[in-house]
Parts: sequence; C-alpha cells; structure tokens
Amino acid sequence: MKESVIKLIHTDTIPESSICVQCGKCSSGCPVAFESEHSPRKVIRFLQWGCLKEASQSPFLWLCASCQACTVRCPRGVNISSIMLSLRRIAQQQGWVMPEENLSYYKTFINMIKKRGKISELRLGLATALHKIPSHPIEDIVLFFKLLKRGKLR
Amino acid sequence: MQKTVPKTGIFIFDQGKRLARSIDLDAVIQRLARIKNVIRCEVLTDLAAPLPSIKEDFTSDKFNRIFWVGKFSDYQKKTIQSELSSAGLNPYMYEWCDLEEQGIGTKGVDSGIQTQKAIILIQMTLARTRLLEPLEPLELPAVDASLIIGAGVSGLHTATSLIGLCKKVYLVEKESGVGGKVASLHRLYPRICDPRCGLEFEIQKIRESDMIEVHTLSRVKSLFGSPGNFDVRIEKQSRYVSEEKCNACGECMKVCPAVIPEEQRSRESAFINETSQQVLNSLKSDKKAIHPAVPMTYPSTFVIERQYCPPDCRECVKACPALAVELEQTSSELAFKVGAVIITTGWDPYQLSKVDEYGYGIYPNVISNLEMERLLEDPPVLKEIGFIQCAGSRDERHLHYCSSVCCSVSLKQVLFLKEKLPDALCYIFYQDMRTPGFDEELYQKVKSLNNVIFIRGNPSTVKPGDNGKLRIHAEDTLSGKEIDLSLDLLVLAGGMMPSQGSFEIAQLLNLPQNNFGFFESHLQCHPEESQRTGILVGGACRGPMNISQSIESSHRAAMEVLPFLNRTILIEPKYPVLDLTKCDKCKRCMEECPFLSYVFDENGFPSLDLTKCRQCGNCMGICPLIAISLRNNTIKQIAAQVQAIKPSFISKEEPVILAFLCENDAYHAAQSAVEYGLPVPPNVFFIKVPCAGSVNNALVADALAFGIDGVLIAGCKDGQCHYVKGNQLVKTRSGDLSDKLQKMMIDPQRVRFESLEIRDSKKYVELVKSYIEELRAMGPNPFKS
Amino acid sequence: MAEKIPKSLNEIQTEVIETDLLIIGGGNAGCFAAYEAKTKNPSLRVTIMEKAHISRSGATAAGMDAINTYIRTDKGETPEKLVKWSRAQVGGGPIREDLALSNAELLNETVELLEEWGLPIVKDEDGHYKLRGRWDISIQGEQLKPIMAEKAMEVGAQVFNRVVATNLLMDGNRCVGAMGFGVRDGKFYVFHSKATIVSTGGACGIYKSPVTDYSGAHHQTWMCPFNVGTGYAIGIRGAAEMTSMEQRWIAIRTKDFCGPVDTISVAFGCMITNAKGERVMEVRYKDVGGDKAARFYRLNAPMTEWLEGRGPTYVDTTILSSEEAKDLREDLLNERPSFVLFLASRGHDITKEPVEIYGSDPYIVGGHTGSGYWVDMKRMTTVLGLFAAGETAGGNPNKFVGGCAVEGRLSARGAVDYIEKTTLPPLDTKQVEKEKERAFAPFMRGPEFDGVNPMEMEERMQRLMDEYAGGIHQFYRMNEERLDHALKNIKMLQDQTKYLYAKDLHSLMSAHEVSDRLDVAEVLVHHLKYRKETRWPGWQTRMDYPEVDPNLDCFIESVRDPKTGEIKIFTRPFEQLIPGDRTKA
Amino acid sequence: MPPKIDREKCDSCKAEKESLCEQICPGDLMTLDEDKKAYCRMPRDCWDCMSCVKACPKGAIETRIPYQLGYHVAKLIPMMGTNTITWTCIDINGKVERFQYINRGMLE
Repeated sequence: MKESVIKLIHTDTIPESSICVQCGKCSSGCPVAFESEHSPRKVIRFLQWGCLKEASQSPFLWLCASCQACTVRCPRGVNISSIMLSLRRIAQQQGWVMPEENLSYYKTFINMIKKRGKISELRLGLATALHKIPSHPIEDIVLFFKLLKRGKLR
Repeated sequence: MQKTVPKTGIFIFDQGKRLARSIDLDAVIQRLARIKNVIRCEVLTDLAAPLPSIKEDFTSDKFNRIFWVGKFSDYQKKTIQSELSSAGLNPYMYEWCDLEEQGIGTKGVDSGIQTQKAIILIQMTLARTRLLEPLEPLELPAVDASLIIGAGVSGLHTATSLIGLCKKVYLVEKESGVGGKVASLHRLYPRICDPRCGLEFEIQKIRESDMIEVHTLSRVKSLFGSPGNFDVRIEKQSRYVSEEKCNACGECMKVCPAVIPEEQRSRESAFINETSQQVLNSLKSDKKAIHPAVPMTYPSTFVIERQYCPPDCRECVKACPALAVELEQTSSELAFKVGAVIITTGWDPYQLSKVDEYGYGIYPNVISNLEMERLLEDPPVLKEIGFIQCAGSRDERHLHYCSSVCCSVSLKQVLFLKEKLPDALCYIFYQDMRTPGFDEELYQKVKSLNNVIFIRGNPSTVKPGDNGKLRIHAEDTLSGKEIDLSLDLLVLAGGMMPSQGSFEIAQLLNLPQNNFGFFESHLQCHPEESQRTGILVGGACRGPMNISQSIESSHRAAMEVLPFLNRTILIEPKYPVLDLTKCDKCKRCMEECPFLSYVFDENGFPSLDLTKCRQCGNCMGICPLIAISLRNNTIKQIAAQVQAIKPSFISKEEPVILAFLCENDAYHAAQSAVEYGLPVPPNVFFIKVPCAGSVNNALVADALAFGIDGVLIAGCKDGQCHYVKGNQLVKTRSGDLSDKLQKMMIDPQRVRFESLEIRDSKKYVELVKSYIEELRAMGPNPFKS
Repeated sequence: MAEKIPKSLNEIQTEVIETDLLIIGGGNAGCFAAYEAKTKNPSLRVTIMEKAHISRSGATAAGMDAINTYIRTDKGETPEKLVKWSRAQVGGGPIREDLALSNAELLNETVELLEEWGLPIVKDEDGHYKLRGRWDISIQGEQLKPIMAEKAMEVGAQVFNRVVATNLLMDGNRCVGAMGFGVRDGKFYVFHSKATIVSTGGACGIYKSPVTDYSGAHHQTWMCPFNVGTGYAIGIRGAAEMTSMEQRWIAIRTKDFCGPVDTISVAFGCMITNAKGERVMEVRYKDVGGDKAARFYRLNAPMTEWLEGRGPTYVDTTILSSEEAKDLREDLLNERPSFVLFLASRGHDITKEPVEIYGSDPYIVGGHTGSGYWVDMKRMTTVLGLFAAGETAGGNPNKFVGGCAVEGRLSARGAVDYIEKTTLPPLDTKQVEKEKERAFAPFMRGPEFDGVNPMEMEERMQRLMDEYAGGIHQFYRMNEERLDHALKNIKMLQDQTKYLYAKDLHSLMSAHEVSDRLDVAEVLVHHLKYRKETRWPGWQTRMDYPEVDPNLDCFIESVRDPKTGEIKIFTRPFEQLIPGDRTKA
Repeated sequence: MPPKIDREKCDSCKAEKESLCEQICPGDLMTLDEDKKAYCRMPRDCWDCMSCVKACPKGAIETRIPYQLGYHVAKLIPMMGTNTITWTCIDINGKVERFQYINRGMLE
C-alpha cells in the first residue's frame, strides 16, 4: 500500500508538498476552510505523511474555490491550489470521493460537453440543483429569477 | 647570466632500516651513482653524525643542492634546514622525497617492483631538484594603516582592536555619528544593559587615541592599488557645523525653527484610535534641522540637515556662542593610503511594506521590531499585542534565509514589555522558534510568563477591526484550531538584509557577494576573508548575526588584517611568473584568476599584483601557451618529473597512473591512506600541486605522450575549493582533453578528474584500484613505446 | 570581424616609432638578427616589423625536420668544402664565394646556439649531430619558430606583429626605416631607424602552382604562400640592385601536395624512378652525377620523363621497412604535418606504393638559389643603411635554415657597426603622407568600387607567368617572344593596380601582396630575358638558346629607376676564390 | 576547407580581442564571426601549416585536406605537451597511427 502511494505521489504533482513548513498561512487566509474540518495545511500534512487516501478523501477538496489565496501567501512557494486539483483527480480515479454526490456537478458538466459540445448554464444549474435535495430551495429560486432577468443564464 | 651546473647530493635517510626491508637500497644507490652530476649519494641511518660532513661538502662547493629521501619528523627537517642554512644553503634549494607516502613499503608488493618504483621516485625528485633556483622572499613596502568602512558595532570594535595594537585606523561612516543600528536598540539580553553603554566604552577608547581618524558623513569614493598599498579617496559631506569649534552646548537647537518631519505613515482616520495615536506619538521624533550627531553623539558635534532649513534662516548662526555654524560649508575630498580594508557595512532591516499582507505602513499600529525597540522606552497602555515571526524571512518571495536573531529579539521584547505592562496579553505567532545556545533560557523564561501565548502558525493577513483595532485570523497548527483575535498592536519580526552600503562597496571594489547580497567568503576556513586579498569583511555584512557574533567577527577581521599592516608585506617566492616571450595576451589568466590578481600592463600584457595573488597556480594551469610558472614549482619542473616516470617499470602491460593531487585535501587523503596501512597499489605515482586547478593540460598531454596509461587529477568537491573555483576550472579543462582523446580514438577515461576530501583515504585507494582495472581493460596507452 | 572602413585618411592614425635597428620580417634570419644585434649591443633599440605573428610566421611556421647545412669537422668537412658543394649544386655558379665562405664559418656555432635555446637535434652514438646526408642533420623542429621567436623577444627586441611593410623610408639614397600598415589595427606605421635589415623571406605565388584549384586549394605550394616577395619589391622600388633573379628555385616535390622530397630521397635513400621502373638519374643522367646530380638536374629529369612519355615519376619508398616509413613520416610531421594527413587522405601506404613526384611552381628564394639583393660582406645592399639577410640576400645559394640564420647574425653585425657611425636624419613627413595615401588607396576606394579585387589580379598574374615566363604547366620552358608578351602584360597589370579595391584590412594586405609580386615578376622577366642561354635547365630553360653561353658566366644585375620605373640590366663578373672544378662538390 | 572548427567547443579563447588561432595564423586567415566563433575567412588561402590546430586550447580545430586533393575523411590530430607533441593520424580506411616525440629540450 505504502509503496503504491509513494508512486502515486511522485507520478502526480505532489512532491512539492514535502517542502511545506506547516506555518499555517494557507489555512489562516483560506476563505472556505471554516466550512471544513480539514484545512489546506492538513491536507498537505497528510501528503507529507504519504497518506494519499486520507488527503484525497478530505471534503475540503470539494470546497476549495481555487482562489489562490493560499498559493500567494505560501512562504515556500507551494502551489497549494493546484495540489488540490490534482487530488480531486486522484480521488475520482481511485473512487475515493467522499461523499459520492460531490462529483455530480462535475459529471453533469462533462456529460453536457460530451453531448452538446458546449455548456448551457441554465441546464447545468438545473441539473445540479435537481440532483440532490437543495439546502436552501427558496433562496435558490429567488436567485434563479434574478440571474435569469439579468441574462446571466444562457 | 652565468649558469651553474646543478650538482646534487642525495641522502636517503633510513631510520631503523625500515626502507631496507622493502627495497634493495644498494641497487638504488648504484643506479643513482651512475647519474651525471649526482655528487654524493648515500644511505644514512642517523642524522647527527653525517650532517657535519654534508655541511662541509656543501661549503666546499661539491654540490649546490640537496634532496632528502625518507620520512622525517618536523623537528628533524628543521634541524637539517638550520644546519645547512648556517652553511649558506638557500632554503629553496632542498627537496624532500617521501618514498613511503608514495606507497613504498606497502606489504605484499614485490621488492623488485618497489625498488624500481623507488628509483623512479627519486629520479622524479632529482629532475625537479636540478631545476631549483635559489629564491628569496620578497619584501614589499606597505602602509601600516587600515581603512574601516562602517562605524557600527563591528566597525568600532575592529577599530579599537587595531588601535590597541598601535595600528593607524581610518574609520569612515556615512551617518553623522557612529554607533550604527545597535545604538538604536533598547536593551540587550541577558545583562539587560543599554547597548549604548557598550558602544560608549569603545568610543571612549577612540576619543583617547591619536591612532584613529573618524570621518563621519563620508563615503569611499574610490579605492585603487593593492594589498599593502591601497589609495583611498573619500568624500566628506558638509556638516555645516565645524567639528573643531562646536562644543555641543545645544544653544542652536533651542532656536532652530525647523522640525524634521517624520517618515510618512498612513494616518487614515478609520485606523486611528487612542492606542494607535499613542503609538504614533511615541515613534515620533522631535529632531530639529540642527541636532546632535546620530545615532551616537560621537563626534560630539552638531549637524545640520540643510534640506529642512527654512530659506534664509540664520538663527543657529546667531545663537552659537562658539561661532561653529558654517552654513557655507561644501563637501570635501580626502585621500590617504592604507594597507588593508575592513568592510563592516552591517545590515539594513528588510522593507516590511513589501510583506503587504501584514499591512505595515497602512495600519499605524503595525510596527517593526526595530520600532518596537523605541516604543519599549515608554510603551502606551496596550492590552493585546501580537508578534509575527519570520515577517519576510524564510520566505521564497522575500528573504530566503533565516535572519537568525528575530526570535530572540521578539522574546526579549515580550520580556521587557511584560515588565512594564504586566497585564498585557502577548501572542507570538511563529513557524519555528529558533533560540540557539543560551537563548533557550530566554525562551523558557518568556514561556513561563503569564498571558504569553505561543501560536504555531502564521496569520495570512491582517485586517482592520472595530475601533482601530487589528483583526487577525490564524490557525494554531498544533491543535488545528482556528483563532480570531483583535489586537491593539502588532509587531512584525522583520529580517536582516545586506545594507545599501554593502551593495555600494561591492560595486566599487568588485567584491563578490553571495546570492543574498552578503559578502562571499570561505565560511569554514577563512570567514573574514573576502575574495579580494587585503579586503576583509566583518560583522553582519557577511550574513545575519547577533551583536556578540558581530563583535567576534570584527575582532577576527582585525587579527586577519595584521599581516598586511606590517610596513612590509612578505611574499613567499611561490608566486607565478609570466614569460613574456611566450605570452600572447589572450588574457585567459586574467579571466580565470579567482582573485582578480592580474591587471593589464602598459603593453597590454597581464601583470601580476603579487600582494593580491594567493599563489594557487590556477593561472599556471590555465595558460594555453605554458607561459606561467609558480616560482618554486615551475611547469618545467613538473614536466621533468612527469618525464622521469618510466611507464613500463612493472611490465609493458601493467598500467601506470600519474595522479596530480591537490595539497589541500586529496594529497592528505593519499598520505593517510599509507599511514593507515591501506594497500596502495604500486602502479600509482602522485605529484602534489597547490590546487588541482594548477594542472595544465600540457602536463597531462606530456604524461600521455610518455606512455603513462592514466592521469588522475584529484581536487576538492564542488564548492569546497580553497581557491574558489580551481576544481571547476580543471574539470572543464580535463573534460576538453578527454573529448580530444575521443577524437584521437583513445579512451577518454585515460584522463579523469575526481573529487577527494581529506578523509577519503579509503576512497582514494578504491579509486586507484578500480582505475587500474579499467586501464587494464583498455590495454596499454597507445603512445607507450 | 569586419572593420570600420575609414572615410578619410585623417581618420587613420599614424604611429611613428623611432628605433636604432629595424628588422623587416621576424622569421628565421630576422630573429637571429635581433638576437645578434642585442647581444652585440644591449643598449640598441631593436624593432621587428612582422606581417604575421612572430611565433608562427613565415616559411618555418609549420616546423622543420632538418638543418641542411652543418659542417661535421670530425669527418673532415670544412667551410671551403661546403662552399664547393654549394657551387656545384648551382652548376658551378656564378656564386658569391666570399659571402658563402663567411656564412659557412659561422654556421656550426649558430646551429649549436639553436640547440642551446631548446631545439632537439638528433645525435648519433658518439654525441655528434647525426647526419642524414653529407651536410644534413635531423632535428625535431616542430617548435623551431617559437624557439627563435622567444629568444628574439627575450633579448629585448620590440616586436610589432601584424604590420605589413609597404615601402622603405628613404633619405636620398639612404634607407632610414620603413613604412607599413597594421593589418589588425588599421594604423599606419612609420619606423624611423638608423639601419634596416630586410629579411622578409622569398617570393611565392608569382607562378601558378600545379596543385592550384581556385575553390579550395589555392595555397598548396611548397614555399610558404604568405611570403610574397615584399622584401624584394620594396628594394626594387627603392632602387636597390638585385642579382641573379633569373635563378629561380624549382624543386621536385610530391605530386598533388608539394610535399618535401629531400626528406624522402636524401635522408631515406629513396631514388627517383619513372613509370617503367627505371632509376631515372642513374640511367640517363650518370654524366652529371646521377642521384647526386645538382638540384636543377634532379628537378628537370623527372619532368623530362613526363614530357617524353615515361611519366608518372616516383620516389621509390617501397624499399623502406615499416619502421623506416614511420620515421620518415615523423620527420615529415616536423616540417609539413599536413603531408602526412594528405597521405592518410589517399589511404597511401608508402611501403607498398611509391610516392609520386612532380615539379613545383617556380619561387624566387635567395636562401635556396642566388636571387636577391646584391650585398657587400657586411650584408649591406647598394642602398645605404639597408641590409639584407636570409632569402632576400642574393648571390649565396643553398643557405637554407642554418645559413639564413647565420646571415641574420652577419647582417646584424654589419648594421650594428653602421649604426655606431651614423645619426638619424629628421623624418620626411611629406614622404610619409604620400606613402600613407598610396598604402591605403585600395581601402579608400571602398568595397563598392567598380574595380578589380586582389584575388582576381593575382590569378591573372599567376596564369600569365605560368604560361609565358616558364611555369610548371609549360615544363619551365620559355622563349624571347613569350617573355616579351609576359612583360607587356605585367606592365598592363601594374598600371591596373589603380583599380584594386579592398573591402577590409585583410584584402588591403592582399592588394599590396599582388602589387609586390608584380614588381618582382617584372624584374624577374627582365633577368630571364637577359640570360640568353640555358645555364640551369629546369630552373631556367630557354628553348631559343638551349646551350650555355660562356660569355654569360657572370652575375646579371638590375636596378629600377625610381622615377621612370625603367629597369636597367647590367652584369658583374664572377670571382672564383676556391680553386677546382666548379661543377664538382 | 582546411581548418574545420567545432563551434560548440570554440569559446573564442575568452579573449578580449583575438582568439589564439586568430593571433597565430601566418596568413591572417582565422578570425571571429558575430557569434564570437572562429572561422577561416579564405579557406583557399590556407597553407595547412596547422599552427591554429596546435594553438587551440580547446581542441576545437581540425585540419582537413581539400577534397580536390584527398578523399574524405582523414584526420591528423596533434596534442601539445610542455615539451612533447603527439600526433594521431587516422586515414580514410580508419587505420590509426601514432607518433610521439620531444619537441623542445635536449635529446638524451
């Protein structure tokens, strides 16, 4: 297990994680870390331990907005947000996505491209919303009409 | 020029008949006695008895050079030398030939082969002895004064050391007073003393000495010449107050209408509250345009910063009872000669505004650790204070290195702050606390204080909070907990970087700096020697260090400078000499001399500055026209040694290796291999060279032409060369030769460069063995006849 | 890299160097002259003006494998015998025996000097220099030129490398230095000296070489192609008397590469054979000495074989063992390394196949034959203050490396004596300005000038001389009418030099080289015309006068009138000092 | 095309003005191009004296016989010592021959 993990780490992006000094600047600047039990620092720490699976199963991956705040502040120059993206891919390849429904948006997106060759924001939004029970249905509907009115959904 | 016939005496010293056990000494003697101009050749088992007769033979001119074969203790060598030099033998007319270090006496090697090898070794030494010339060390006149650039703590200590040794010192400082950064510090741990007290102690010595000239408001404008004789020109900015007349009574300051405005800091009202206003106030200086020298009031003369004077104001002139104010003063230039230069240009704080996430310069209550020193004098009432460590240090985007002092500085500041504000709550955000040595005690002391919280994790940003406070969000990486704080004051532990003055001097003197801008030196072996001979570097311009380290460094620099301050500089006659009849002005020697010792002479030839030269011989190695030779180790001598090797002495098939060993490490590795009793194969001969870089390709070509099967050049590892880059140069050169061998359809491995460290005895033996195997597989050198 | 072409003469810097002794040409003779002058009088300012770089300039640039004249006194040889041999080699003369004798007397000392300076000379078991012919000794002379150059510099001669001489600096009939330009720095140099030695070497490239291919192998000549006869030309223009120019040096050389043959035939005993396998010299030339016949016979014989349908001709190297063949090539590497490469490029094993030989193009080289300046015993030419040494000094053939070195020393002795008795007149700035304008004229015309480039003119001249003045392609044969044709066209070419243009300093040098060659060629043709006989078949074959004319047993001399450019030809008598049969060694 | 230059190896002798081949060439033929690499400006004018080959400290120059005179490809490579020279001659059939001897100093 350990060996294959190391192999995975090195074949993919992630050797960079070893230079992290765990200063925590990424987490303290992260706008979404409060939503998750894992901070980006922790994800990187898992990688330093070689725990690729734990890292890939972190729900934080799917929260990351790729805002790059972490990457910009990192004193060691670790490209954290691209590591997060790589981990998403590994998780998907290995079937480690937790929970599975996190993938629904991405799957819909890909399928739509495959089918039509382009994205319709309207369909994508609807499909994503219908895939799981919306947490804020009323607000979503209000937002939907607002967006529609301004021509933001096509 | 009359040529004297080289007549040689060879004495084989075989104490305890150790040599006789492994080689046939009679055969050796018989062989040597047949050589022309070998006048005396005998085996001695004792030194004391035959010395008088050797001395007598020398005095009666039977021979004019001697070489000694065998192993000698240093004491024995000195005895021989002093005996013979009393008979008039020039100290450069000896050679020593240690057969044992070359592997004679190795167990298990056939005595016949050993005897043959011994004969070759002696003939090699004979060949070089024949070409010896009597030499005398050169004494060059030198100035026994030194120039110290920068009068901070390092500069002052260097200066006082030197004046203590009665050496004239010129101390040049660009500020109006001495003291440097240290003078602006509050208190020092552990003795809790005011740093000015220590500085004053040094200033007192300067005041009392007439061996020193202190030039403030001055910069070095040019520096030419060479070690022992530098011509310095400095520019003195006008002070507008006469140093001779002013007695620092202070009357002028009382009438001066102009207050120097402080540095621009944002005063955006949203960020101002009571605390930050207090902070701003305590950092404010009420310095007038005319004021005492800063940072320390030495020289005790006032200075006017004219750019702040109101037009046509002459209040100070009127007020001065000593008539010392001279508003019409202009800058002046001053020239003098010194023997050496010590650079103590110190450090500058890293510009914290570049670490933009912490809002330094935007929020008035975000201050640097240097400003905190000032604030500590009389701190405002503060409840919650944060310290962020590594603000800029250890950061890819800022300073790549650890500034080494900031952890201790912040701890000290917390300690003093808590003394004055016992109830204040201090948060220290850190990555790693680095408190080397006794500073650990400080760390533990601060840890034991109440309401001091260490958070392992640095905040990402600082944001404005309510009511002018600062909002900080951080992750305590140890617990994983997120922390939200609202602070009254945030102290950033800014790092140390090379001072602006260092960059200016580096450019002026063409002085190599490392990647970070600190002066380059050989950190283990000669930390205070810059890469320009006669120019030393002391204190924090060499790298981040604390005050006591700076002082140590400056004292070391003062010691190292002494050889240049002797009124004469003694040059050992081992320096390179250029044969102008061969030189083609290709300038490669100038290009590749690690110490820039060559300059063009009036005819466009390179000419060597003997005082800058460190006698490494890299120029001898690089010269494509074989025009450069070290005086007591000429290229002809080495060539003669190479020529004396008989490559078929074991058999025609058995490979013979010639190794050129750097005397700094590879040679010692080979020497101790024998001392440790490692089995050195008889196939290898080595020649000791001052630096691997001094091996010229022509010598290697000679070796191959004479039929030597493999040539090994061994020097230091990358980056370890005592002469900066000799190993690199020879590596490239031997690589070129290898490429050429390939074209000649000869195995390129017949020439190779290897790195050997001083302890690599085993590696050396292994290397030789495996090389022999390789060479056996290649077959004999095609030039072997 | 391309130089900036100056817009006007004023942009060209003029450098005036005042000196006691100027040596034009830092070759073998030049270096020895500098050495001798400095050792005789160390306070003398000695300056060498060198067209190339002194370390590797001139005929010995590639090295040398032998010194062809050394007197083994232990074998009973004497200077007189050497002179006798030399006389025989040029068919009995005329030869300046006085010069030859004084040369021979200093010869051994000079060769020994070379060994002392570091030239390895092969020795026999007794420690004597090893002979490979009667007078030849083997050297390992790859470094011959650098060794001599270093010595010249060591004694303190000031060397100006890359300065091309264009003319002498005259003060009436006295030479007070020389002028030239820097081919690298573009400066105009004026050397103002009390005495001047000209030792520029001979003239190569007046005739088309048999190996010439215009695209890639133009300079495959035996003689150094960078020796263009400047030393003669400046003397001709300075109204110095030239002697024996018609005694051209042509030697038998290896075919297609002009490699040395003496090394093979003299040192290794490989004899000349023809296509039928006959020993040519023994079969047909027994009466003039067979294999030991004078050099021009040894040249003419194989070429005659070709003409008469028995070519090609060879030196028979198949008699060599493989060790000897290796030794031979080692010798060749010392003199002409590229010849060994040539053999390799033909895949030629000389022990299996003989080496083909052919005549070379004619050269004017006074170190080998008698052509050059008429000099007195002090080696002063007919121009006061101008001395000649080496290939430029005439009347004394078969000097080769050793003799030219000696002559360098003798000329320096003469010059040192002369300098003591003279002072330096003020510099004639008018003459300097005029020469500066002349020297840079092709350059000032600029690269866009609609004219003639030096290479074109050189090729035209070489073809003309080859076909009409007895070149290799005509088997060295000539007659009066052809010579007249040559002369007429040389005059045309000389006139056309006003159309020469140079695009850079290098081609400016080429422009001067071709002008210098033309001046030498003109004098040469006059000499050839005057000798209405065939005295040295091969070297000088007149189809219209095939016999020797006893009335012409004298030196033929020429002087060019510096004002009209007309060439006056006259004779000087031959004086025999060493008695005996002149054609016997 | 007598002197053939290995442009990779040539470092123009790091010289300020003239590389060693440029300095030594008796015919003023070697010079540096815009990339500071040596070349022969007039290959037809080369005498094949091999001075440049011997002088080149990088071993970047080879002399080739013009094709008009000899076949492709034979090599003759000198290697200069302090007082020795070696020659390696490789003929068109790949036969290697070597020569070595002293070129300065007394012969014993």
